[in-house]
Amino acid sequence: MVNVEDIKKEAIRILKEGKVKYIIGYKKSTNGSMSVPAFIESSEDVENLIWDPTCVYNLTRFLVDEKRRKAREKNPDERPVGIIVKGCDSRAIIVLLQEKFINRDDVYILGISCETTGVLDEKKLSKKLNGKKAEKVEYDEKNNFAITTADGKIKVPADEILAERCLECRANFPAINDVLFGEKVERKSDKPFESLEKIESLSKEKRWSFWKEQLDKCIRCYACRSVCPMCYCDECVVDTINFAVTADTTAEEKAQRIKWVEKSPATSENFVYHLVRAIHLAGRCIDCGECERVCPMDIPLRFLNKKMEKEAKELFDYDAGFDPDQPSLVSCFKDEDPEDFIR
Amino acid sequence: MTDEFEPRIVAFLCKWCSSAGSDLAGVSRMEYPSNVLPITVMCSGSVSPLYIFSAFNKGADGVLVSGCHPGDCHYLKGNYYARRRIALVKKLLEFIGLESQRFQMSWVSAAEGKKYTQVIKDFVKEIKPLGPQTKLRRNQ
Amino acid sequence: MKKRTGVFVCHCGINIAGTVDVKKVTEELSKHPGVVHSEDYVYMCSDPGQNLIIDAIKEKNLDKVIVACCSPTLHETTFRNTIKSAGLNTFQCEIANIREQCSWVHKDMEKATEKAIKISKSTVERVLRNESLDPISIPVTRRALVIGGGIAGIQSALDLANSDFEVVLVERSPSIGGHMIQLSETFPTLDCSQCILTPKMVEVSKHPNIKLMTFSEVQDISGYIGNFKVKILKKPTYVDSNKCTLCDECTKVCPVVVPNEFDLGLTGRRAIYIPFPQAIPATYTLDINSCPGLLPIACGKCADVCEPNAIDFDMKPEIIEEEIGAIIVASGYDQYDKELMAEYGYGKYPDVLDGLQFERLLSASGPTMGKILRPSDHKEPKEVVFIQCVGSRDPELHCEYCSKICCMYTAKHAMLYKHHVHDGQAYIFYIDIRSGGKGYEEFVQRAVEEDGVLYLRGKVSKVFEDKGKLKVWGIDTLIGKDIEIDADMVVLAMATRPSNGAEELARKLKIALDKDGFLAEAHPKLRPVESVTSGMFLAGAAQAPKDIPEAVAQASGAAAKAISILCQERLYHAPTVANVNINLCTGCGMCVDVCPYDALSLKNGKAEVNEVLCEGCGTCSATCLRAAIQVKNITPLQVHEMINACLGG
Amino acid sequence: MEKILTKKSFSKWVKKLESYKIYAPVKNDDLWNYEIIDIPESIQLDYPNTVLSPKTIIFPQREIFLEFKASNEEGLEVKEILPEEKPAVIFGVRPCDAIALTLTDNVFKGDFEDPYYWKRRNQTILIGLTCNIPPSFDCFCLSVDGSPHSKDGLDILMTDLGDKYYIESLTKKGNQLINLAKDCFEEPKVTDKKDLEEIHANSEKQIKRQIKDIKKIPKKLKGMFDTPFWDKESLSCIQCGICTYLCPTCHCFDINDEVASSAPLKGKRVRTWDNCQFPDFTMHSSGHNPRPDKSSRLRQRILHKFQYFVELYENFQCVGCGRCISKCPVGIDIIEVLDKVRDYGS
Repeated sequence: MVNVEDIKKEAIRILKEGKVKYIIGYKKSTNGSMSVPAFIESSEDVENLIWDPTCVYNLTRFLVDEKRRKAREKNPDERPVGIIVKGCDSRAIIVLLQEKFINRDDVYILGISCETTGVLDEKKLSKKLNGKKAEKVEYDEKNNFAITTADGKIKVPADEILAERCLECRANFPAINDVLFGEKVERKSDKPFESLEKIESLSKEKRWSFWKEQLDKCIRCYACRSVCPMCYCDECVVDTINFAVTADTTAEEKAQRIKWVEKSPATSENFVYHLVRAIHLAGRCIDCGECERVCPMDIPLRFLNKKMEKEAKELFDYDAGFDPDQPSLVSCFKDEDPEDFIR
Repeated sequence: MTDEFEPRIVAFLCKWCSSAGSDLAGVSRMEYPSNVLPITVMCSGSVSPLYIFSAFNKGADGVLVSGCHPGDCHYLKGNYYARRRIALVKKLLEFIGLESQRFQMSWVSAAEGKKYTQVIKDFVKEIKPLGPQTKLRRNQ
Repeated sequence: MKKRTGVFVCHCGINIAGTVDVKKVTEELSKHPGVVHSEDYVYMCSDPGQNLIIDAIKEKNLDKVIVACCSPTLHETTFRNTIKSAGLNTFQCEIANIREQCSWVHKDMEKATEKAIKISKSTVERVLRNESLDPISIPVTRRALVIGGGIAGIQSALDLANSDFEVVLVERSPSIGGHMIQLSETFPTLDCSQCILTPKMVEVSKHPNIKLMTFSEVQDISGYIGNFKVKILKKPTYVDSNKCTLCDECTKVCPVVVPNEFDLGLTGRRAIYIPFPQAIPATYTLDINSCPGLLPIACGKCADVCEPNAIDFDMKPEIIEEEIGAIIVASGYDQYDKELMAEYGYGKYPDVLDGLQFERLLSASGPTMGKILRPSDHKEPKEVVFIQCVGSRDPELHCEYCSKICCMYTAKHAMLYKHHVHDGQAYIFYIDIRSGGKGYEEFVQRAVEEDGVLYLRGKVSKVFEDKGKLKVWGIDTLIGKDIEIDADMVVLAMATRPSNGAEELARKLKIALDKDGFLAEAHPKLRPVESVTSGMFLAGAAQAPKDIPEAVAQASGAAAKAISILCQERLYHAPTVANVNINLCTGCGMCVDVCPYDALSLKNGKAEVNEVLCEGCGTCSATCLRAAIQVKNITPLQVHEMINACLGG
Repeated sequence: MEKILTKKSFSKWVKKLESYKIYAPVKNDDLWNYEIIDIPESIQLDYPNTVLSPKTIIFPQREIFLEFKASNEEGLEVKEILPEEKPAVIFGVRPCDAIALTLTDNVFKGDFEDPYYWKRRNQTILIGLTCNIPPSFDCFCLSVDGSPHSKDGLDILMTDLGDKYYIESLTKKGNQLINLAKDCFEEPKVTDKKDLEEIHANSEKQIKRQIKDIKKIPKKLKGMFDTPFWDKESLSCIQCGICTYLCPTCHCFDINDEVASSAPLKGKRVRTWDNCQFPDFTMHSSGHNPRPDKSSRLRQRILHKFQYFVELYENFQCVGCGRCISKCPVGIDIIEVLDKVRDYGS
């Protein structure tokens, strides 16, 4: 079990030594048990750092902000950013490296091994407590979570409230790190795509009505896109206007903006948006589950990406986020790639 | 016009093989249904998933991507990348419940006018019973 | 600025007008936004037709044109030149293919017309967004590279050299001459192969414009048409050809004997050897693979006896870089692997030979000095069975294609056999006899009538040894009877296949192979000597099985094609190439990975296009997640609008 | 008018309202949202807060303004599309969401009256439900001039007394609804009245979260436009649209022409919600963006709600429903932000 004090010690060290400009980690939220992202700039603030089952966020998303900020600055601080990552999050860093979006020395990675457990699913938690508010959630021995509510402390087997992705985890410790907390223990997940089956097993029409019902809920708040570390394009297919405009962009060029998707939250438009997102994340999504977690309408977006992850694995034996030097899924091929679907 | 449903199929044909193949079908006066609207692109490898989604979104009842046989690509390997990309798109569309017959890929060489004709005939035959594609179609 | 597009619809006589209501198309298109002029004419490609276009451009000052007619592969150039003569940029003309892809394949007038309208509209949508572009101009290095020193390569090299262009001729074996130099006599005229080839070989070696590099291989090629950079690996022969006097003392002392490639193993040679007496260059080569060893020198006898000290054990491989404008690939053929032909006992029984071995037996310079003797016991074979299509025309087990030359050389073999062994009998098992070609059919008839060669239509199922004879089991499908022949010798017309290493070579050159592994031509009919990569041409059996006259003809054709490049000051490259929006590019490098031509690279974090290398395939644009790279004049926007138009949007 | 409605007779009452479109909170999976109700019995009023407020009914995310198509004669044929003529009743409106609508009214009236908004607004009757217990941990209505039993903007306020509802009709519209089914209602007894007051008083005590001295905030904000405060506060913001799309008072919109076909020209002009947290919200076609980064966008959200709006309409543009807090993907807590604002520099 990882002890947060060890993390704090290292945090203080690298801040004191000026190894990093700041550290992205987790702190307690002001409205309940869940953690929130913390940006620790001085060794004094380190005390706020926490590590518990509520540290669900994939903080690598903030490396995208950091890069943009740096780009705007006249003479930026070139020191790396310290960042706390779980196994899944580390795969995101690997993809960002693979896509040369960041350099290895832009980040100082404080890796945390989830060992045999993981982080919780907020919705499962509140179900478990039927409406009661958790004040604190802690790791407990034997893969239990210790939950403190107004009326005392209870122990819950982790598996009952673990996030889906943790139950299907394929990277329980950071494949890449500068310092590792916790053990590199095996975490067997023989069925990494089990949750998909309940949709795949449906008939074609059932699948359609499932997705229609789900995606009709979409209010296009783009939280799924905004929270995704891989959605770092300057212009997204759903954006109606050019962002990459400079002084010398002609009106002609601006007129070239293609309206692939209408702003209206209609079935067809929502589908195109989410299909494009899924296909753009194929071979890049590392299943941090953030898109699904943040969706205010509870759309099970993870399935779309999970499906692509599964196909990449089964059709092309491709795993995202384990090797920064491999080419991207769609920028390589094998002669023996399946083509039974081709006439 | 007959009242029978006439599907609208957008076919992305690579310039060097499939488009040439369809030309050959023409030269050989092989008849096939007029439901296919050909868009000639340089290479099947240049067909972005966006084109496919967009075609369905704009009301296509079927979409065909056709390129050179493996090894025959005028650009050496464009069709291999296409094969991978299209496989993923196909799986995704099937996953969300679109009829798999509505999106197909074929290898048609410059010499295969007959095959092109057959591909189109089969395609039309297979999607007629499905009726119009409304799932991804923008309702205007 | 408002776009002014002109639409010109061609009747093509009744080819289009027969099934497409041309008037309706014209009228519908006239309503399309951006279209200010729309008319039809019976033959747009005719002079009056083209004049209509020119006049309309002038009167209505059109800035864009579409012609709805036949396939762009036919008249795109015509009409682009038409509008050019009217002062427009050639890229402001697009072709709507309403013949091959519409009128010729549909019967229902109404539907065909509807489709023609949509095709034309989508073409308008495309041309509306076409950029005016000028061809990219590139300089030309006026030197050629010929790969392969067989008859095809030799012919190409001589044609080029005699047209006063420098040629680098690369041959991987120690001497040029290829397979032709191994042949005895050539059909249908039966003139001696060596007698007609060696003069050419000598001419090559003496030609001031030809830089001959034998025992060398192309290692790497970069660059593009007119400007290739070629790395050639010159393997060490350990013999200084300038010093060597061909005294042949070295071979006498060499302790090693290995099978002689030139005689296909019918004889042996030493580790230091000259492939054949008339070899060009005339020098010896030390075969390092069979030599006892140089590091440390294990034997060194050859050096000891070499008067002129021509032998240099310290010779090292060299990499020689050449700048080249055009490349001719004449990498030739090899015979089908005998291992794959076990049923005929080839490789098992010494008296089962392949075609080339038999050529050597027939050859005056061959192992038997032109006498037909069995390798096993040097007796004269009285019954010889020739089997055609060994490995050819056998899609199930072997090669699907016809090796083309076997019918003729087998007839020749049988005939020449009879000329040597008058009391002998030659049988030929065949499937069909393909004797198309000048004087070929007569030649075959001669074999049958004058030399009594026995043609048996059918396949041989098995050849096996039985009481010192080679039993040949076959079937004559004409009389439908099983046939059994006790033969003294069996000659297999092995299938012709691409030469070893052709595939690797093709990879280095970035040219395509066809399904059988032969080098693929750019167009089966109209561009038979061009490869798919501009600036590279094909000659000889590397492209498909060929006999000598065909190989020579293609070689000269390839040379002419190469000359058409080399004779120019500058070349022009299609400007419809990829184009990067650096504002959107995040430098992920996926486009670089997929580019088949290495035309893309990352320059300080952004993708950069080498416009000369780019062929405009657009794979990069489909791969790019940021829509940061697109091919000029077939941009995503254009496709988007075309889709719209096609779907009545 | 004040009445008592037993829970048994509730659905009887609703049945009487068949001439109206009936909306009520409906649960899908674990998500509550307002939907059109066909079976009166299916209405449940014991629900936590809905994800989206009734704003979505009065001010839908997508509204077709007009249809246009090229006509035979030169020019365009334009057809205005107004919301359908059909009175509606929304049950179970949270008092805060009702207040939100009164705030939004300010925006859509004035020099220009938005016909689409008002058509719906005027034909919709709002029946509120007292929050006996707060529907969310993050409720703070008391801090922003609201209350769990506020009557502002409602036509009827219902309060759950256990086996019956206490009905307070506040407008003519409200009375009409009750008169449609007089026999369903009883006169309240004195005890009922007492229970009501108790529950109302108690409901206020249940509200745990609050912003102290909120009155100081507008003035304070005036001086904070150009401070680094916003950079720090927005560090974790991911610039999604949740806070604003879910906010019952946010009302920004965009107007687009959705072209179905360019030849012949045909399409619709539609209004959709827009969102000040999106980068393209303030993007100029010149490429200049006056709010270039997330800190300026977070600042805009806070300033608009707690300074500009106050200056214009003497009200906070916030009703304390707590949606933006509960649903923020990164736990940005507007209460915490405002606390910091209040204490900034002191």
